[in-house]
Amino acid sequence: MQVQQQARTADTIDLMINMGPQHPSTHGVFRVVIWVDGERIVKAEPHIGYLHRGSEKLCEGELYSQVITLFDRLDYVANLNCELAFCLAVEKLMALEVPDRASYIRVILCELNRIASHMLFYGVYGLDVGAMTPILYGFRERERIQGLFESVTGARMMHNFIRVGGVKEDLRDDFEPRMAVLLEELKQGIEECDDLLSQNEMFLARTKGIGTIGPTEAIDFGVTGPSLRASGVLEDVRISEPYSIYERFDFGVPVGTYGDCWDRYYVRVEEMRQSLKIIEQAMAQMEPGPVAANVRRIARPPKGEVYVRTESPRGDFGVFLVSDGSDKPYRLKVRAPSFANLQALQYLLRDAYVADAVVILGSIDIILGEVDR
Amino acid sequence: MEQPPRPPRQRREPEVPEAPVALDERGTALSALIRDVLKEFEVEVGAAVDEVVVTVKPEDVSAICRIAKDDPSLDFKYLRCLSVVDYIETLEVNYHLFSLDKRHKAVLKASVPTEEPHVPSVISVWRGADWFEREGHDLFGVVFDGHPNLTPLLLYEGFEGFPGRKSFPFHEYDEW
Amino acid sequence: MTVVQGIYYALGALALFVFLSFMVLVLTWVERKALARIQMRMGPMRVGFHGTLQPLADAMKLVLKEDILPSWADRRVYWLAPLAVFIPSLLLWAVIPVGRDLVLANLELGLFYIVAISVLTVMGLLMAGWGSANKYAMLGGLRAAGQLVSYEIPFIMAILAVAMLVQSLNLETIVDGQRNFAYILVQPLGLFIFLTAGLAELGRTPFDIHHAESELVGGPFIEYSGAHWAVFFLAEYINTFTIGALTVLLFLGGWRWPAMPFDGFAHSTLSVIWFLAKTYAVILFIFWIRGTYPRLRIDQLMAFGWKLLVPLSFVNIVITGIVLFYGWPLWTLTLISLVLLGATFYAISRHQGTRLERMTVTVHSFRGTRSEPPVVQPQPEAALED
Amino acid sequence: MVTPSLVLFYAAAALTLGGGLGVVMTRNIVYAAFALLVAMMGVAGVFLLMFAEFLALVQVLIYGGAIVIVILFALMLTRVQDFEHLSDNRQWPIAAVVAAAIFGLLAASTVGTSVRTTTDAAGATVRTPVAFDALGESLFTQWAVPFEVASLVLLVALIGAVVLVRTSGGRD
Repeated sequence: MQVQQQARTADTIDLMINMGPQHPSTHGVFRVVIWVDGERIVKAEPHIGYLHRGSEKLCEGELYSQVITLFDRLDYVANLNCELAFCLAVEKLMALEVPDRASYIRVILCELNRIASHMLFYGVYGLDVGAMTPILYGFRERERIQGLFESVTGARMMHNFIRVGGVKEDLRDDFEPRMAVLLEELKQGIEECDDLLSQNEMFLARTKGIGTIGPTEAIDFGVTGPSLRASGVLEDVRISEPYSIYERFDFGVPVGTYGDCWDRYYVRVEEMRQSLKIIEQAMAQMEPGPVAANVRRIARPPKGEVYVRTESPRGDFGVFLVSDGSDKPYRLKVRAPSFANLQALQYLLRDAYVADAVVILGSIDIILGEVDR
Repeated sequence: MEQPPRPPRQRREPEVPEAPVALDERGTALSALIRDVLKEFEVEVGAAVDEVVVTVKPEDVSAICRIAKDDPSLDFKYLRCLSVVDYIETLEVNYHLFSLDKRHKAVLKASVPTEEPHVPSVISVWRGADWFEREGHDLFGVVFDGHPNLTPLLLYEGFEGFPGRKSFPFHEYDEW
Repeated sequence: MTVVQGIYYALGALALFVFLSFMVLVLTWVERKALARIQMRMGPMRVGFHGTLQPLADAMKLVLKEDILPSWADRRVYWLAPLAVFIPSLLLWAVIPVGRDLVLANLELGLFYIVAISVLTVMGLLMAGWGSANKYAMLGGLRAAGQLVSYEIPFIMAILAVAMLVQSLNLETIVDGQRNFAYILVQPLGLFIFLTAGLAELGRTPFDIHHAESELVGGPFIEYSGAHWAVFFLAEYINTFTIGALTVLLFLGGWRWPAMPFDGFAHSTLSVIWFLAKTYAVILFIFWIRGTYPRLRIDQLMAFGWKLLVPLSFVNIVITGIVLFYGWPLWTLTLISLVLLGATFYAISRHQGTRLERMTVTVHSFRGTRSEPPVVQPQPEAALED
Repeated sequence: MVTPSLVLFYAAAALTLGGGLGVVMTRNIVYAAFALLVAMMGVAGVFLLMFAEFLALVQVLIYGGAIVIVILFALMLTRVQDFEHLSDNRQWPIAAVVAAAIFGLLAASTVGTSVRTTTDAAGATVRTPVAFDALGESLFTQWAVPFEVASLVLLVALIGAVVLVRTSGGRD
């Protein structure tokens, strides 16, 4: 598929470069074949599927409670957000009332997870543009969050913590003081990270005006999440279709202007601050109580189908659940934000330089576990 | 794939309860609106839990999608999801639509026979449908007529069978 | 040339090689520790006290590692490339003094020699890029060629301006010319041009375009491993050391102390230490940049070189010439130089895409359930382009 | 008598000759460019042995830099397989005659040129190096016009190269 045929200035032969699946900047096993004329990209063709594990089909063979573990492995840097999406879908189908405390715990953990995910993006994006230090700053913050996750869920990555009807268990007693410390550290950490990279002239030169996509095209391609907001569209599932208890919080939605790489980057940085805001409010509002609804161990949702969207760090994470009334989902379709966002890559790569390819790919922040499923 | 495929799991008899339908006022208004806008097509407007379900004939999909996107009152600019569900005899193609301005949502459904699953492609309506359709073709074998590049996306080239379908054996397949 | 002379040069070359290898070992350790400080980690800690023996362990690993020859590689070119990079970097040190009379050959044409030899590095990189039969390496090699050839011009011009001040190309004479004040005080603009072009010649951040780990995965060196890669590595660090030493010699007063109570052996030893300390200070500055800055893109690099550095370097020469020709006091040159430097920074900061004002995004705040429709902002017609 | 200088001279001469032969005999254009570089380095070595340091360095600088450009163009504008089927040219005798004639001309002019030498205290002949300021001065006064003409030729070549690689349908 030709992105755009450029007017040539010299009679040359295009060089075909195979970026990936083994390439440090493809963020996983992703391959994009690019044809370059000198340093300009004439044509780009993404290839995915190297990580296709058939998760959706696997889900059809698992009990509802077992599916959660599979969802952990979709977006493996924002596991809790995936778990939440699935649990919300089942709960909606069963018309379950989730206890307040459980919802608060979910929101706190998911927002923390969002920060952790964006921190990973921040670090890796630094590497993509050639700066070495950001990744260490980013991972320091991420490490703090994961330390807290470990104490809450018992796992650093594959949490399996959010359950249908609530969460696995209540928070530990030391959660609140630890959280207070973490919040302070994160606040400072985000500022540090922001200071290190965001306003750097060379970083601006590398990302400003690169890989622009307008609002109309972005919506057309199904781009969601920070990448869509960077194009100037005020669309956040937490706002437009509030799920869980998000309507109880007061937070801002960062929106970019140009839809370029820098906007996509900075929207995420700003989102981390807003997530902290949500966490603070949630911590203040949270009250003791039960953390799980009364659900049978083997859940049997009624027959029907439901589509639930949540705002994962990468965008609109949708779960389409078809139930036949048995203890296993009849069909589960995951609408992965990275999958849709990645479609826009060809459009974004038009007329770019080879070095931009990496910057652009990094800016849409894909997770291949979710793209391929 | 030497073994014969397992007999497909029978769908449960409808003794199980149906999920309650709870359309909000936006949904109710939308279903009336859809009936009005799509009156020249043979559509059936229903509801599932909180979403408006519009069942259409497969051959109308492309035209209806075009109207759904361009009609200012419907304004479905954003194709949230395109999925295929295997109901053994039929394959159901689901289009989850959302309007960013009006904030209403609807599902478009088109059932096609499993033997000859042909649906017109909506890639000309939403460019984002591209990979979703390729995935549907990959995993379920639905042919999206008019799609310019229906090559394998998730599977490797030369893969036989449609691993998304119920008839595809679950564990008894050769590792690649 | 007599046999004695030949032996003298051979021994000198050997001593130089040992000295430079040792310096490279130290440099790698310093770099890792400095970067670790910047990045809030410890750096190597295991081998020796605070990892001081780590470079040795690394060197041993590299030598013992398997040398891989890609099956499609052009054997001869592939094996010769490391040498073609390494030999010029070593040859450069034939004329670089580390102290008074501490030099292999005190050439009258020292600076010209440096300029001429440093060009040759490009050949090695091109050979490596072409010989590896790898597209990334190829692109990296071509990038290296473009970059190094472009930045050769401001590099030479900056050197030339200093030579004009001293009226000599001899490095020792140049250091002697700075007996009262270092030339950084006379030509701050020259130092800026020299260091920037030097960084580009080295291919270090932010000009590490030909390595470009994120897109070219190491550029010309992608296929090399083991001892051959080590030779590239050695050359690269020797070059870094060279640029540091040249900066000190040309702009920072070389080994000259402001006041030195000793003479004789103590004087020379202290001078050498002083010289090395200055050199390491410059190199630490280079490492600091590496820890802070992202990489430029090839077209930005070229634009920066040709549109800014080359004209600036010519201007630098012209103003130096005018001041010298009319016999104005040197502080006028300092003044003009500083004004130009300020103007340069101002120009850079005004450049679209690198404007110094704080960039940000709009944050729309909401409370409670929202019902307002989202705002689809019109996209500005002129997206930022440079 | 075999002196180190003589050994070095033979080495440099061998490099020059070998490189030159390599340029004309290899089928691979990239090899040819590399061989050219080797030949140029050999010439620089010969200059160095004749105490013409400036000339030697100029040789390295100009040709070292220039050859890089040559290789760049060779790599960018041609494909290696273009030259695989190139056969030996049937006009090689004429080429040989022309080459021999040029060689004769050069040799005659070299032999006919007197080298300024002086005798040191021990009575051995010593070549006096040319003073660089004198060199520079004569380059920019007496030989200014040829100097500028040479640079003009290079400029024309540069523009010609740019024109050559542009297709007629190119933009701007």
